[in-house]
Amino acid sequence: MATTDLIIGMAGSGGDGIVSAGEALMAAAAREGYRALMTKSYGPQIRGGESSCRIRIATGRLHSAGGALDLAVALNWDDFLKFGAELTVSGSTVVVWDSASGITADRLPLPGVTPARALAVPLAELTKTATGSDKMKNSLVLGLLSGWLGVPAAAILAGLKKRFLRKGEALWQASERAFQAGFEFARAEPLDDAVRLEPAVRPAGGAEKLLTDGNEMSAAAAVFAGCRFFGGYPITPSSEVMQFLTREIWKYGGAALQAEDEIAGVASALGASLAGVKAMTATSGPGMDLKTEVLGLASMAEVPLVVLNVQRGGPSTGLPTRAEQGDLFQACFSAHGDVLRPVLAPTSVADTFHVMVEAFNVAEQYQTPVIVLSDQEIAQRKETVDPIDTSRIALVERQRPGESELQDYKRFLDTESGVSPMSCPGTPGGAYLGSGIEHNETGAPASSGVMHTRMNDKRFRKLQALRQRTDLFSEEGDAGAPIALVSWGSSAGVCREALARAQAAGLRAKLLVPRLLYPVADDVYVRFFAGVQAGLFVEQSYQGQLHRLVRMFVDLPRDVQSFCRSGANPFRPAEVLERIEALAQALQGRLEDAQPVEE
Amino acid sequence: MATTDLIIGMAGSGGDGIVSAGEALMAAAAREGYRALMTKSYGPQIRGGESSCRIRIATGRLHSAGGALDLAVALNWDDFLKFGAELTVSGSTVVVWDSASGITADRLPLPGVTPARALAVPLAELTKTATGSDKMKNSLVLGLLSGWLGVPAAAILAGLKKRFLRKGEALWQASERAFQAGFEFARAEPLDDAVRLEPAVRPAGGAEKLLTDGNEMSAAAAVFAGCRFFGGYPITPSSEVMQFLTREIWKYGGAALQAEDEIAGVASALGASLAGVKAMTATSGPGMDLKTEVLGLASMAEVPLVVLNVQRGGPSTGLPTRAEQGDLFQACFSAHGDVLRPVLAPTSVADTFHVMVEAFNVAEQYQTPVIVLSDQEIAQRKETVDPIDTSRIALVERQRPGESELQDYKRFLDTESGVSPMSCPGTPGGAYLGSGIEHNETGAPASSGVMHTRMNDKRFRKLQALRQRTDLFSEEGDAGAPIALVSWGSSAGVCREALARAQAAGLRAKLLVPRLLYPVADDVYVRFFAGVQAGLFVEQSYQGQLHRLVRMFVDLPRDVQSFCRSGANPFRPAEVLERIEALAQALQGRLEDAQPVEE
Amino acid sequence: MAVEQAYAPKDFKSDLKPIWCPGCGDYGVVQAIYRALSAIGRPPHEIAFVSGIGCSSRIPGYTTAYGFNSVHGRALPIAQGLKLANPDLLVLVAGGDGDGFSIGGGHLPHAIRRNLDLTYIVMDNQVYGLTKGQLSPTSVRGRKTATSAYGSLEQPINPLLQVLSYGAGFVAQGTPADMVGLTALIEEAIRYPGFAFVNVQSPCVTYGEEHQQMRAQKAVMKSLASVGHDPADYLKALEWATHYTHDLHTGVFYRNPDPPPTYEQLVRERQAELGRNALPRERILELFVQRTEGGVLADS
Amino acid sequence: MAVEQAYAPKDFKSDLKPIWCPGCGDYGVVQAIYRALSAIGRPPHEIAFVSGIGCSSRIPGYTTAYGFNSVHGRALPIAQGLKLANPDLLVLVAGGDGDGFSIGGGHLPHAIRRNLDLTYIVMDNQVYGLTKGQLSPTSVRGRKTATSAYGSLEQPINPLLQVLSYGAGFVAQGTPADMVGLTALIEEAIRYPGFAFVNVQSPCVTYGEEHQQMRAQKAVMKSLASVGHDPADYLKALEWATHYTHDLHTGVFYRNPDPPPTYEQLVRERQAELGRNALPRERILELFVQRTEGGVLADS
Ligand SMILES: Cc1ncc(C[n+]2csc(CCOP(=O)(O)OP(=O)(O)O)c2C)c(N)n1
Ligand SMILES: Cc1ncc(C[n+]2csc(CCOP(=O)(O)OP(=O)(O)O)c2C)c(N)n1
Ligand code: SF4
Ligand code: SF4
Ligand SMILES: [Mg+2]
Ligand SMILES: [Mg+2]
Repeated sequence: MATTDLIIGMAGSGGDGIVSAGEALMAAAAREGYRALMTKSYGPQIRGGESSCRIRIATGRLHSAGGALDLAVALNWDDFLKFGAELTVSGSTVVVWDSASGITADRLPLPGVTPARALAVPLAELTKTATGSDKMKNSLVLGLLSGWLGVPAAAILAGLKKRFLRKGEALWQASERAFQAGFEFARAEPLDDAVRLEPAVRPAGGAEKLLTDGNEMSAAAAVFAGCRFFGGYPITPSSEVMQFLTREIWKYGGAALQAEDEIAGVASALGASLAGVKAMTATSGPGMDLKTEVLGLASMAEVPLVVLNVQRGGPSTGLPTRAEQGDLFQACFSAHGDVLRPVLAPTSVADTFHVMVEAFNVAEQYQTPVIVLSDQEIAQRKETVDPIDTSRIALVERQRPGESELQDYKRFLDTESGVSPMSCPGTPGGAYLGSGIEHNETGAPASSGVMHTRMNDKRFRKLQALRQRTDLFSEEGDAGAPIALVSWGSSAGVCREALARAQAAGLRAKLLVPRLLYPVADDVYVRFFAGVQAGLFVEQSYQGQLHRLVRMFVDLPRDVQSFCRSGANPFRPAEVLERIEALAQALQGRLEDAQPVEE
Repeated sequence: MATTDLIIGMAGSGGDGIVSAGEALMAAAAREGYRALMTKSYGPQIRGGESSCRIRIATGRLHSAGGALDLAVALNWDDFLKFGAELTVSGSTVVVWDSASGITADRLPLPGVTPARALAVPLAELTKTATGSDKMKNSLVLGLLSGWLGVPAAAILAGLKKRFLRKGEALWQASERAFQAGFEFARAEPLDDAVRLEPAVRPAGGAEKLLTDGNEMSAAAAVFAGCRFFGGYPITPSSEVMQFLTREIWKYGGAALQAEDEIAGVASALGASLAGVKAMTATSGPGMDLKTEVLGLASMAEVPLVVLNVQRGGPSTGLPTRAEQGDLFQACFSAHGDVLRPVLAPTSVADTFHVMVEAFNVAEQYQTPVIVLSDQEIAQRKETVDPIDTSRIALVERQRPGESELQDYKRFLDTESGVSPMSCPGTPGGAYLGSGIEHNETGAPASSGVMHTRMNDKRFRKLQALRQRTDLFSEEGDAGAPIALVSWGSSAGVCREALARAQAAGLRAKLLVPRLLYPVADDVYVRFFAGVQAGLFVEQSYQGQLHRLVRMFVDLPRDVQSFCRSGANPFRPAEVLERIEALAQALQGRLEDAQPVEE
Repeated sequence: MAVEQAYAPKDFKSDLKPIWCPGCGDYGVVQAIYRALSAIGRPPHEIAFVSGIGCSSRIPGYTTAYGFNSVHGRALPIAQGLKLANPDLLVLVAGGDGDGFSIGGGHLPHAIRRNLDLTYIVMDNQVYGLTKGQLSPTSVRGRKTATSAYGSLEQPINPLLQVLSYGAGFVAQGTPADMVGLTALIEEAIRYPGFAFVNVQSPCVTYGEEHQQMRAQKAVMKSLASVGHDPADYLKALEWATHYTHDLHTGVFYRNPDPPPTYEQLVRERQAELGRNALPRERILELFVQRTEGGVLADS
Repeated sequence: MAVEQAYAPKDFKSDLKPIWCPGCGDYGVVQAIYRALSAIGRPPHEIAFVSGIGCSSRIPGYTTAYGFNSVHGRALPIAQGLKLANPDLLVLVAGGDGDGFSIGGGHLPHAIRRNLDLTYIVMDNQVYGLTKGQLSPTSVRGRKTATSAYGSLEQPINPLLQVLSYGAGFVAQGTPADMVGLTALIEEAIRYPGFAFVNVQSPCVTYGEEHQQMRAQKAVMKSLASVGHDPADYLKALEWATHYTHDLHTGVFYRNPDPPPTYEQLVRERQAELGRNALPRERILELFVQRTEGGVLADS
C-alpha cells in the first residue's frame, strides 16, 4: 500500500538548483491537493555553497517537518552530510545518489545506519544523454521523484514550463527532456511502496490552497489587519517581511521605510502610530536589543505598535540562519522599569496569519506594543495553507476621544479599564503632550510616588483582561490525562504530532499550546495542570524559557519538567513521543509501588 | 534624656542654600564621630526650584533614611509640602518655620497631623538683624541646629569658614554672625530633649571616617579594583560616576571616554577589555536599554566587563531623579538568546565599595559582563563610612594563556570549569578571532546544533560556581525564626532596621540580603526558607521583581509573599515592622485555629 | 504687517509653565517659534512637534501643538514616521546639541537624504544642560565641564558643515540675541518645502561660558547677508560653514534654489500609481494562491 | 623594492577560507591589506583588526591579526576603547557601507573628531551583501533591490564629503580594480598619524549592478593625481568629494599637512602629568576622609 505521508530530503551544491527542484515539487503537490511543508538550509556562503531542502508531502494535515527521511537524494555526498541534523537517514530511508561519485551501496558514508534501500543513479550521465550537458540534473531529479512518488508529471512540468520558458524555448525543452529521462528511469527502477504517495483529493474548483512561508504570511496579515506603516532594518531571518511590504504596502495607501538602523525603524513606526496609523516593525534578536528603549517609550506613552521578532540562534550574532526559541525572556523583560508587554507566538505558517492579526488587535485595543515571536523555522518554511475565511475575523481600532471627551481632553484619563481614548494630530481639541516621562492624566510631567503608582496601576490594569483570553490557548488530547505537554512556536507542531502518535498508541496525554505567552494566564495553566501527574514544557532554548516564565506565576505540579535544548537542534516527533512513553512508564511504576505488597 | 538617633528634614527654594546647610551639618557631625546619612531632593527645575534634604544623625550604625522627621525646618511651606513623601511630619515631630510667612502654629498646612511642637522662628528677620540682609538664612539655621541638637558650633563653623573664606572675608563674617544669632536663639528657646543628640564618641587619632555617596564610592572602588578604562554617556542619576572617573582615572594610568551615546560607551569599554584592561561603564535605565546588544556580544565573546546601572524610576524616561528597584528583570533578561549574566546589588554606600570590587572580580574570573544594580537612593545619598581595610580584599585578574597554551592557542577551549585562558593583542601566538557569532574552540564561526549546545554548556557551566558563593548573602536575625524577610538594594537597610525593632519587640524573624541576585543561588534560598512559615520579599518595584525571579528557580513556601510598590515611595522601617507584626499575628491565629476545641 | 493673522503667537503657548532656568536662551527660542507659527497661520492642532530629551527638548510641551517629548536622540526618526503617516501635518522637530549631534547624530544624515518636509531646530548651547553641565559634541576643545575637569581633548563637530555635507536643502543659524532674525529664519525654514535645519545659538545661563551668553553674542554676531553671501551657492556655503566655533554668522547658509520633490510627495505618487490595481485588502492572501486549471498553471 | 621585509604578505593570511562569493571585490581588498601590512612591517600579533557585521566585516578573520568581528555598526567605538587601552597596537577597522554609514553612521563623526590613530577601511559596494541584496545608504536613487522593488526614493549619502566635514585628517578612495593604487593608499592611511579613512569601491558580484563591477570601474576610474588635485587643499577636497556617485576618483582627497596630536597622545600626556601626584590606588578612599584636627577642618 502506498503512503499518506512522505519526507524527502535533498542536498547539492549551490549551482545544482536542488532547492528550486524542491519548490517545483512542492508547488505541484500543492496544486494536486496534497498538504506539503518544506524547509531549506544553506551553508554559510552567500553564493555557491551547499544547499538542501526537506519536503514533506501528505494527504492529511501536517504539523511539523517530521523526523528521519523516507527518501534521501544526495547530488553530492559531501554536501549532503553537512546537513546532518536536518537530513537524518534511518533504517527505513531509501537513499539515492549520483553513481558518478564512484561511491557504491556498500560504502555509503553513513556511519551507523543501513538504509532500507540504497540506489546509485547515474544522474549526471542520464542528464547529459538527455540534454547534452549535466546542468539540468535537478529537472532529472524531478522526473525521478514524479515517477517514484506518483506526483503527476503534468503538474510538475507545468511549473517547469512556466519557469524555463521565460529564459528561452531551448532551456525549457532541455528541462523537459531531463525530466522525462528521470521519469522513465523511475518507472524502470521502481522503489518501495513506502515512497509512493496515495493520490490526494484534488481541491474542488473554488477552494484554492495557499502556498507561502511565515514571513510573507505575517506581512500579508499585517496588510489585512490594516497596518499602513512599516519601519525596519534588514536582518536575517526577518528581511522577507520588509521585502514583502516594500512591494505591497503602497498599494493600500501605506508606506514602508528602510530605516538607518533598528532604533530608527521602530521609532518611525512609533511616530506613524502616534499619527493614528497602525504600524509595525520586524527584526531578529540583535535588532530587538536595539529597539528596547523605544519599546519602553511605547509602553509609557501608550502607543499601539506591533513588533515581530523572527527568532534565530543567540546570543549576539549567534546562528543567524537557524531557529531557536531563545528570545522569550527578552520579549517579556528587556525594557527597564516595570513594564507589562503582551507577547504572542504563532505555531505554523497558517497560524501566523491569525496571530499577527490578533497582535494588531491587542495593540490597538490596549494601546501597547505587542511582541510576536516567530522563529526562523516557521518564518522561512513553506507550507500549504487551507483557504482562510477572512470575513469572520474582526479587526479592532483604537479608541478615539468623542466630542465630550475632547471638551477637556485628558490623554491618559484613568478609566476603569485603564484604556484612555487616544487622539491623533489633526483632531481639534485633542492636542496633548506624549512622553516617556511619568505624567499625570493630561500628560504633564509628574514625579510623585503617588502619581507613579497610579499610572503603573493603570498601565498594568488595562492588560489584565488579556489573561482571560482562553481563545489564545488551544488544548488538545485527552482532557483528563495524567500526562501533559506544553509547547509553543515551531515546537508546538512537533508536539501535536507526538501527541497524536501517543494517543494512537493508547497513551493518555494532552497538550496545551499558548499563543499568548505573556502576561502569563495563570488560570489557564492552573486549570490545565489540575490532576496532572507529570508533564513537560517542550521548547527549543537552552534554558527552557517558557517553563521558567510560567513558574514565576504558577505553582506547577512537582513532576512538570522542562524538555529543552539549544536551537539548531529541532525536535522530532519521535523523541517527544519517547519522553511521553517514559513518563507513562514512570507513572505506572509509581502506581505499582503504591500497591500494597502481599507477603 | 537626649536621643541617639535623630532625623532632620529641611526644605526651601533654590537660592536658600538649604542643601548646603545640610551638608555642612552632616560633615560636622561626621567629624565629631557621629554616623550620618543624608538624602537630597529637588524640584524638576535645573536651577531656582525647590530643594530639600533629610539628614539622619546617630551615635550608632545607620541602615536607612528612617521614617518620619524628628525635626522639620520649613524655610517656606510651599516648598516643604512639595516633598510630602520624603519629609513626613508625624505627631512626634518638632516643626520650625519662618514666622515671616505669617503662618501661625494653629494654622499649619499639615492636614491630619498635629506635630509635637510647632515653633515659628523669625528666620529672615534674625538674619537681617545679624548681617544686614536675609541672604544667610542657611547659616542662621545651622546656628539653630547647633544650639538645639548639640552638634558643636566649632565643628560647623570650621566648615563654613573653609567654604566662605574662599569667597571673601566679608561673606565669612556674615555667615558667622548669622550662625551666632541662630545659636543664641536656640539657647534662648530650647527644644525638647528628643531633638538633642547624645554626644558621639570622637574617633581616635588614626581612624578617619569617610563621607561620600554611592556614586563616588563605586567609582573609587573601580579604581581600587584596577579598572583603567571607563566609557560612558551622562545620565541621571549615574553621571557622578563618570564625573569622578574623568577627574581621577588618569592619575592611575587609565583613561575615561565620554562617548557619543551609551552604545559607544559600552562598546569602547568592551574594546578596552579586549585589549586586556579592566573596564566599566555606568548608566541608568534608558542607557541600559541601549547597551543590550553589546552586552550580548560580551557574553558571547566572553569579555570581562562591569556595567553599573544606577536605577531610577521607569519605564522609559520615567522619574529620572527618584529611586526604584525596577530594573532587575532587565538586568537578568534583556539580551536575546540564552544568556546567563551575573547581577549584583549593594545595599548601602559602604557596601557599594565591596560589591563593585566583587563585580570586577567576577567579571575577570569568569570573563563575563557583570551588572551592578545600584539605585538613586544609594547612589546619591551621603553616608558616613567606617574606614575600609583594603589590605584584606583580594583582587582577581583574568586567566591568561601560558607558554604551552599558546602553542596551539584555542581562545574558547572547552575546559572543565568552562573558563578559557584569554590572550590579549600584543601577545605572540595568542591571536584569535573574537566574535558574536557562534564559534568553535578556536573562534572560527560554527553554526551546527552540536557546537551551539556545547558552547552554551560552556558559557552556562562557568557561572554555576557563583551559585555556591554564600558569602554574597547575609542572613540576619534568628536563624530558626518562622518569619522571614528577603530584601535587596536600598530597601535592605530599611528591613534591617525593621528587623532590629521586631526583635527588640520580641518577634522571631530573620532577614536574607542577597548581593548576588542572579544567577539565583537556589540552595541559599531553600536553606533559608526551610522551616519558614511566612515571609515577605520587600522591594521597591511595582511587580516585586526579585520575588518573581526567585520563584523561577525555587519552590517557595506558600505564605511567602511580595511586599512591593512603585518607586519614589521609599519604604519606612515602621511599615515593614507592621507587616512583620501582622504576619506574627496571623501565625498565632493559625496556631490557635489548630488547637482542638473542647466541647 | 497689517494683515490680520488667524492665530496670534499666544495661541501657540500652552499652560505648562517652563521650568527652564531664569534667563535661559530657550525662552527666546520658544517665543520665536510662537511668532513664526503665527505668521505661518496653521492651527495648532495641525502641528506635531517632536523632540528628544534635554532642557531644549521640553519645548513641545510649551506649545499648544501635539507634542511628543520622546527619548534622547530619537526625535527625527519618530518625526519621519509621523510625517509619512500623515503628510498633511506641519511637523516640527527640536532638541539640543547633545540630543541631535551626539546620541541622535546617526539619524541626521538619513533624515536629510530622505528629504521629508520637516523643520529641525537645534538649541546648540555647547553643553549638556539637563544633566547638569557635561561636555557636548559642540563644546570647544579645552572646555572644562563636569566631565572634563582638565579640559576636553577633542575637537568639536561642526553641525553646519555636517548638514551641508548631508545635502540639506535649507541650512541656517540664528540666536535669541536677534529675535527678529531668529523668527524670520524659523518661518522661512518652515516654508521651505523639504528638510530645513536651523542651528540656534541658545545660551545656557547656568552651565555656559561668558562668551556664549546673549550679551557677548550681540557684540560679535554677523549676518551672512551683511557679508554678501548668496545662499544659492553651495560651495561658498561650505566655506562659510567652516567658520563655526570661530565666528557667529547668522542667516541662511544654503537654500536650494531648485528644491527637489519631498519624500512624502514621492511616496504619495507611488501610492497613487500602485494603488490603482490593488486588490481589496481581504484579498491580499490571493498572492499565495497556487491556481490549477486542468493541471496547467495559470499565468496569473 | 629590494629591501627585505620582516613579514611577507602571506604572513598576514589566516587559515580560515573566505566564504565570499567567487569574484567578490573583497578578495582584492584583503590582498591589498596583506601587502600594505607587509610594507608596514609590524608583526601580526601587534595588530588588532576590528569589524562589524557584513560580508566585508568578515575580513579580520582572514588575517593573522587579533580579529574582532563584533556586532553590526559598532566597530569604531570598540576600536577606540581598544586603542586607548593599548596605544601601542596598530589598530585597523573595516566594514561595509551599511555597517559604517547606516547603523554605525552615528559613531563616525565622533571617532573622527577624537582623532585616534586608526585606519578605517570601508568596502562600499552600495548594497547589503550579507543579508542578500537590500538598499544601502550609498545605493543610487532609483536603484531596485530586494527592499526597493520600484526603485529607491532617497538620495544616497556622500561618505567622502561626510568624513571631510567631520574633519578627518586623511581621506582617500580606492578600488580593487587598481590593486597597486589600493595597496599604496592603505599603506599611506596606516602611516598617517591620526584617523585615516579609505573608501573602497569593492564590487558585489552577486547583488551589485553591471556598472559597479571591476571591468566597468577600470574603464571610468580616474586618479586625483592625474587631475592635479593637491591633497593639502581642504576646500578643493570638498569640491572633488561632491563628485561621489557621478565619477570614480581614486587617490587621496585630503591629507592634513600638519597633523594635530592624536587623542591617545593627549591622553598619555595627561596621564603622565596627573599621575605624578597620584596616591597608590589603595588610598583612593582618602578622597572621602573628613579629617578632624582639634575640631578644625584640615585644608588638605
Ligand atoms: C538614552 C539616554 N541617555 C542619556 C540621557 C540623559 N540625558 C538627558 S538630556 C541629555 C543631554 C542634554 O543635552 P542637550 O541635548 O544638549 O540638551 P540641553 O539640555 O543642553 O538643552 C542627557 C545626556 C537620557 N535621558 N537618555
Ligand atoms: C543589529 C543588526 N542589524 C542587522 C543585522 C543584519 N545585517 C548583517 S550585515 C548587514 C548589512 C550588510 O551590508 P554592508 O554593511 O554594506 O556589508 P556588505 O555585506 O555589503 O559587505 C545587515 C543589515 C545585524 N547582524 N545586526
Ligand atoms: S541648564 Fe542651561 S539649558 Fe537648561 S534650562 Fe538652565 S540655562 Fe537653560
Ligand atoms: S554577496 Fe556581494 S559582498 Fe557578499 S560575498 Fe558575495 S559578492 Fe561579496
Ligand atoms: Mg545642549
Ligand atoms: Mg555593502
